[in-house]
Amino acid sequence: MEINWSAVLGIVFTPVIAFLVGVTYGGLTRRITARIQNRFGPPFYQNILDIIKLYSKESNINHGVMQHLGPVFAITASVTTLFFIPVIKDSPVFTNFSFNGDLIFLLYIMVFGSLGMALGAGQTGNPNSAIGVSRGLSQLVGYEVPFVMALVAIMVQFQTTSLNDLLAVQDHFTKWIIFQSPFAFLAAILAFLGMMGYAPFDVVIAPAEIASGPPSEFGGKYLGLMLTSRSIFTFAKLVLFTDIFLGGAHDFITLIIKTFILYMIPVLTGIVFPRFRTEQSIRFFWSWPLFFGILAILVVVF
Amino acid sequence: MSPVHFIAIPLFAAFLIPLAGKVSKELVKIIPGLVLLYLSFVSVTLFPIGTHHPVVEIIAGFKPPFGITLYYGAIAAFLTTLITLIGFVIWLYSYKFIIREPIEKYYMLFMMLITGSTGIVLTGDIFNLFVFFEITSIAAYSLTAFLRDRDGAEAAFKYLLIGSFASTFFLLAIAIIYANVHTLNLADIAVKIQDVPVTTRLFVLILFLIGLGIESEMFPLNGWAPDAYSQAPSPVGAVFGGIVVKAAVYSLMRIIFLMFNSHDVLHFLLVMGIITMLIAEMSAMKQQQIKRMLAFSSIGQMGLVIIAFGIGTEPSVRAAMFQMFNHALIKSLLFFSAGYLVFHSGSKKISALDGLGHDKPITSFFFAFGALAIIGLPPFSGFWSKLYILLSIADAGLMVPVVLILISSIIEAVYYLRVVSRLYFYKEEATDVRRTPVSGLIAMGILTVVILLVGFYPNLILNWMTPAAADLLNKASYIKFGLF
Amino acid sequence: MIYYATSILLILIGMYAVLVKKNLIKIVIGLSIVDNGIHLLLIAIGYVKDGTAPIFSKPGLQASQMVDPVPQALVLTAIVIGLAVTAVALSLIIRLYDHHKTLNINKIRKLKW
Amino acid sequence: MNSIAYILLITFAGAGITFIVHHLIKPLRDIIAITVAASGLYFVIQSLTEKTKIVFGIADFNIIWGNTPYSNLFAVLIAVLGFLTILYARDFMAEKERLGYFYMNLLFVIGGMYGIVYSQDLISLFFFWEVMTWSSFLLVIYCCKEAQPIGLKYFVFSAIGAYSLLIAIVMIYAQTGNLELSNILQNFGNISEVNQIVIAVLLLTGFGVKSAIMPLHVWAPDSYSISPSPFTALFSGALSKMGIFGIGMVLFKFASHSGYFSYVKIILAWLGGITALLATFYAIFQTDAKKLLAYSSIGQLGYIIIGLAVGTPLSIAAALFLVILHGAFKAMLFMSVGAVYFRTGTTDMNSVTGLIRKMPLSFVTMLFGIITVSGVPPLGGFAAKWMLYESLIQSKHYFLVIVVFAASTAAFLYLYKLIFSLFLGQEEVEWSHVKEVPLLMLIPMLILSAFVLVAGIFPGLVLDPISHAMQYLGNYGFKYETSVLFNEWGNKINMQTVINVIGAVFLIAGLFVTFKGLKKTRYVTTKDIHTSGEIPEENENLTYAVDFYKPFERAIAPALKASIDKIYTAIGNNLEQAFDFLRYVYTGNGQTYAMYVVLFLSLLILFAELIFGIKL
Amino acid sequence: MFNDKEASKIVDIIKNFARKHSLWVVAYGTGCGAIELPPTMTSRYDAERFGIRGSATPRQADVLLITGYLSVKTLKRVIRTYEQMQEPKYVIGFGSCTINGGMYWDSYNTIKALDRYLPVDVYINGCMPRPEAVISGFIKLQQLISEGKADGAKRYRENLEWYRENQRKVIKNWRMPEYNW
Repeated sequence: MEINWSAVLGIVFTPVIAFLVGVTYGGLTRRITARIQNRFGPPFYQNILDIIKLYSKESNINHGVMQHLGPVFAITASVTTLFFIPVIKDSPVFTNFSFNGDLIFLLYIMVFGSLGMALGAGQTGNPNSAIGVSRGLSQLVGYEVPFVMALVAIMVQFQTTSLNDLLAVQDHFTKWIIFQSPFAFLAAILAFLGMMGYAPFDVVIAPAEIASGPPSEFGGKYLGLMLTSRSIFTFAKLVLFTDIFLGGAHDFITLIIKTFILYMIPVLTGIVFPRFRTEQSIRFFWSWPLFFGILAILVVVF
Repeated sequence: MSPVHFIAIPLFAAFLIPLAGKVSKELVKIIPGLVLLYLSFVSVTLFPIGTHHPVVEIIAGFKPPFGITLYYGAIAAFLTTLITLIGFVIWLYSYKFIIREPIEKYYMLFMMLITGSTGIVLTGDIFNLFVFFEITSIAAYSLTAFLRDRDGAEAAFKYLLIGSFASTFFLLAIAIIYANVHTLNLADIAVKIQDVPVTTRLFVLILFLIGLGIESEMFPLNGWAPDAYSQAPSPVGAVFGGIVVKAAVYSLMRIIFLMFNSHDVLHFLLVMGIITMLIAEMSAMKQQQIKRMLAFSSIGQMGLVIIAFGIGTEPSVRAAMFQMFNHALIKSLLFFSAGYLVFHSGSKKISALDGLGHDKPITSFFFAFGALAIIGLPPFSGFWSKLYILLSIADAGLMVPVVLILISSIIEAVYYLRVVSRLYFYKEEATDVRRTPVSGLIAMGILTVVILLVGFYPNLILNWMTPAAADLLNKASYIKFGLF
Repeated sequence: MIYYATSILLILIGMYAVLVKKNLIKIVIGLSIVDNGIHLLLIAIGYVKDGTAPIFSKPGLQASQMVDPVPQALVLTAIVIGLAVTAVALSLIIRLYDHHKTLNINKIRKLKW
Repeated sequence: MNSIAYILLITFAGAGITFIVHHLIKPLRDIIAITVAASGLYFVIQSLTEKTKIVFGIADFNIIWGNTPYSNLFAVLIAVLGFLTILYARDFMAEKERLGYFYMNLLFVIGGMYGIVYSQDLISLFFFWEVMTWSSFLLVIYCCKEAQPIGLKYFVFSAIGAYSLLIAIVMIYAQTGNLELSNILQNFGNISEVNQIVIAVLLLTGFGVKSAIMPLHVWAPDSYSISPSPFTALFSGALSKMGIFGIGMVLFKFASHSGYFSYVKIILAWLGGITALLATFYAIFQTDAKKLLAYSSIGQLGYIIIGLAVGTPLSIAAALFLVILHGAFKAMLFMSVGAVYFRTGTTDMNSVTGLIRKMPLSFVTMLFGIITVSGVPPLGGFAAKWMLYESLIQSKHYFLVIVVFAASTAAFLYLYKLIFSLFLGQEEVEWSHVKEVPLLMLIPMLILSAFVLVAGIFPGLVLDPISHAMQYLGNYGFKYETSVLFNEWGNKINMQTVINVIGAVFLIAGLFVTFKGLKKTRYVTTKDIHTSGEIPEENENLTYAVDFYKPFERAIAPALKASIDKIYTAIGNNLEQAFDFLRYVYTGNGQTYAMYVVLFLSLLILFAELIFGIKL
Repeated sequence: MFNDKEASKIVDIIKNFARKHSLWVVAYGTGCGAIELPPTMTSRYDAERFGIRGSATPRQADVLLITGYLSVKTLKRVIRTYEQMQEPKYVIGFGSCTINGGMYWDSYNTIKALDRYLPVDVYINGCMPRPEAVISGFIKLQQLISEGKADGAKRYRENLEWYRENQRKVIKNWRMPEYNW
């Protein structure tokens, strides 16, 4: 059997790179937050240290097999999502499996992890976890709707559901979908705020309120795996948005720049906003983002 | 063997019974059974003959149109068979059910009812029809009051009051007809009435509609029916529903098809049938007493039959006959089982039936079975007749009656199933150990088997229904055979 | 003609009694009157002015001169039936009076609705 | 004799025999019931290769039974679910009363469903439809006093449905003079267009009741939740599909001639969408597990109806795929909830909690079930959802797809609540006695779980018979491979790759997390949680289950206020009042009755011209 | 190439480095000392630059910060919180009260020496200690960690009976759940 080494390379390295980039972004977020709050802030590699520390915890507890598998579900979802997104445009190494799936698949695999985590959190028996899950799922219903509207608008406009086809369409920066379909972008980016879980939509983990919500019984290697997964997932989502709206990237530098700019939107929003209650955030997602979504579809249809 | 047996033998038995009563009570009970068994035998033997070719029996030697004739055609064959068979089953049921004295009077009146009903079906003479009507009616009044209680007498009096009206109008109609055509033979009248002035004919028609409409429970002439059904002993309720009303409807339709066969009349019947059915079903919905509920249901079913007759096409008439057959069977089954349920629960109220399904599994089963059958669910026989009625109505191009019939079916389902629910699911423990007598169970069992059999193999009955319907609709052949 | 008029009048009087009078006995009487009215009507139908009995009692008698015998036969039967009905009715009234201690038809309505 | 005759004969005769045997030799009863169901399954499989037709006359009609690829699809569903249900019922019902009644009606239901799918004429279709209806009604009211009004509601709605079917049948008969399916299909175009639409709408209403489309769904939640669990599995899994069966026939075999029909289809699709969305919302706020699943069923049937109504090859494939799949996963879920009920005696989600370690296999079944329902890869639900979305987008139902997507996202909420409340969460002392259910109950659940897994990886295996069925329905040209699905724009998804990637990553991560510090990883009870240092009492209730989705409820509160159920109840009550009023016509006064007679006489005489057309 | 011993040494160094710079604190605000934490964490002193951050639950935490005196009642909670933490875990006694009872030295229901009940790694003295002192305490802990001397958890496990005995002495209604150590 002939082995496609460049593909193997991609499979091995994509998650690693995604992890590193994601975790660095996480560190930078903390630092930027600190600077805005007139603090010095931790070093940018602080999150890597945190994760290493969590993995190096000597004792771990779980409340049963679902809690044990919860973070595994999460990281499976993140890595699978990543594998089905073309990270670098036209690169034989970083295309991975992106020709075997499409946007609908990505939509679903993205919630796979949250559901797995929710199951794990459920088994801990901690009421805070359950409250967190309840809030998270409610909010999910909120932001998925405008997000899907945006995607539907795009899919209809370009008559494809494949991410690679969308990338092929945006061969010049004037043809980026952000310009071709601005309303879809608006709807999607507002949904993206919810998806990232930063303030004002951080009611799920709400540390001072429900003791960090779903992960409140997770510690040690479980928490480590969760944070790893979160880093990868953040990067995967950023790449997805870049691919859809910003025309993807031919090389790493562009990718980093584009993703970083995208990433700053929720981060900077998060720093200056207080927290929405669950129903407020659902209502928010069903007001302006929904409006933009409908507008996007109407623009496409007529 | 001749059709005269159908009238003569029960009449003879009716007078024999009081005498037999002097000898032995058992004899009183057995004689009607033997008579009905014999009549059933006769009807089954005569059935193919009558269906094939009408038998016209001349009484007392006078030739028609002067003498009284008996016309034993396909439909008469069918109805006599139905009456005798149902009568036999009712006797079987009564055998242990009627334990109150005076038993001989009960059986005497019962025999009179059979006489009257078969007479109505068989006779070819309009005044003779009136006489048989009166025989039936008087027997029915008396049977209604048979239990000698307060309500029975009341019901019987109302029945009598309205029934007298019916006979009055009927007699008036006969008088007017006779004044105009000077004949009493139905076939002869059918020929000659064409020459009578339209206004007179119409007046006669209205009088017939009222007179016979009362007996066939047409709204708003059916005020007597719920009371009489519910206060008479249960087998008598079955007799009313299964025999008397059928005979009345038959005579109404015979007269209308013979003398007044016009679309307007049929449409009027159609509308009246619908009104009757709807009002009866709606009234049944909230009844407190089970037998009263059955009475209203009976009226509703007769409404359905009248609707089908009102369409007036051959398929619809056939469907109406089929429905009459099924209704006779199923309603008898329901009255039988309800009779024992009421007897066991000690109250006529539906609410007293809670949990009887556990005490009296078989009787309750028969009731549930009958309930499912009368709603018209397959695989019971009621399904086919309802289906045929609907198909024939639609064939005539009408859709509104179809919808209304189905709505009333839903209402019917609601009130029947409520009772069934109560029987089985409202109370869990068994309390009573009294048994339903075997003869009653056999009677119900026979009906059940026939209902199922017809349900699975409707051709059994349907094949005989086609000539019957043709017979009823074919005026020419009636005249031809009735007058030689 | 007078027979017809009288018979119809009788029927109407009887109807009135049945529909308006509250006493059960009176109602039954009303029914009887209606019956009699109809009987009279039937006889009137068969009546031939100056007719004879429908028997060929003397030679040369034409059938058209006889009264019609059929209505008479009918009336006989009807009278018998009417009698029977009246008898049943009266016996029922006795029973009703035993139970209700009244003959007012408005008060005898335990069975309703 | 051929297989179809055997199937119907054995099932119906078996029902009667089971009932009789119950009263004679109790232990034989279960064996006979299982044998009957198994032989039904055997003959259904036999019949797959045959193409047979039985014709015989009943009454004036030709009764025709035969199998088509379309009916085969449903027959297999019925046979498998019927068999598994009876297998499951063996232990579940062991302690119950009136088992003869139960098994007889269960087999009647199964037989009725066989009859429906094998009927090639409308008379036997209606015949079996009614048989199925009343036998299922008898099963709904089986349990207790509380079930009676619910059963009545079920029956009334079923009757409305059945009778609108009947009206349609009667109309067809009046128009074409024939009730054989093949004949009708040929002559249907000759009927006037208005009548075509009316007939189609009536048929859709009739079938729609069983498949619980929105304004006709109100019977479903209560009936599903009150009926005994083994039957509920069949009820939701197979019986509701009979409506779908009929809707498919109507949409593609009957009324494809008329131009107006596209409007009916659009309305139907939107009704399906609204059904899906609202049923999902209602499901979220249920506290009874079976009721939740009942609403979930309604929602899922909404998807199927959308798929059928949209009518592109891919959407029909999605709908039929969902039919099979919904049969499997809803049966799994009901069986799993039934297992909980079997051991705890309640399905109240507020009181049962933390059963995962006591009933692990039931938990796995439910986990597979909810993953399938939610449509998350890699199980079968995803393939169905994928096809549905793609087809909706490509057939330009943009807003419908949003509604559907919102519904299926909201479905996560109730699915999570279901599994969380019953199996996850605090392990309360109250349920410490609970054990796993007996083997005979587990087998059906595990078989179905295996099936949804296979259907997820190799959807092509299920799509093979579906494509045959679709050819029968007159739809060609939809492309698939064993594990690759294509949409109409040529995009594809390779389920094999998906499962490989997910499996590999899951395995690596799982192994890592398991073997990393294996010795120092320990299990602690669910009482040992972070409670700010407080020490919970042994019987202290730490479960968060009541008002689980209060925030969400607050967010969508306005949408929940209107309840169709209440409207129906009001209509029903008012009608009953009106009926009650009518019976006051019967005053009880004999004189009044006499007055009626005379008045009626006068009226007839007065209006003789109006009535009889002749002036008096 | 490295041999096993050297490899594990390097791994240890990395581990300790990470542990040292990532101290997640569960602060048990038992006494007045809790008021000193907000300034420590926020922009004036900004403890986060040393990798110190608050954690919501003991499951995620590394450091148990006992800010002030402990009454018998709170001791029970503190013990439970401590035992729910994952190893390696550290305890910082904050203020004089944790050392010797401080101003509550003669109170009947206050724990005098925390070290008898939980293995304290670092004491920060003062009443109250300023944020500077707190940070210096943390830095001391970091030093101990990098030297591998912060082995409070190990001590606790090894001398569990002794600690339990002491704990039971003051906690009269001992209804603690048994942990499967």
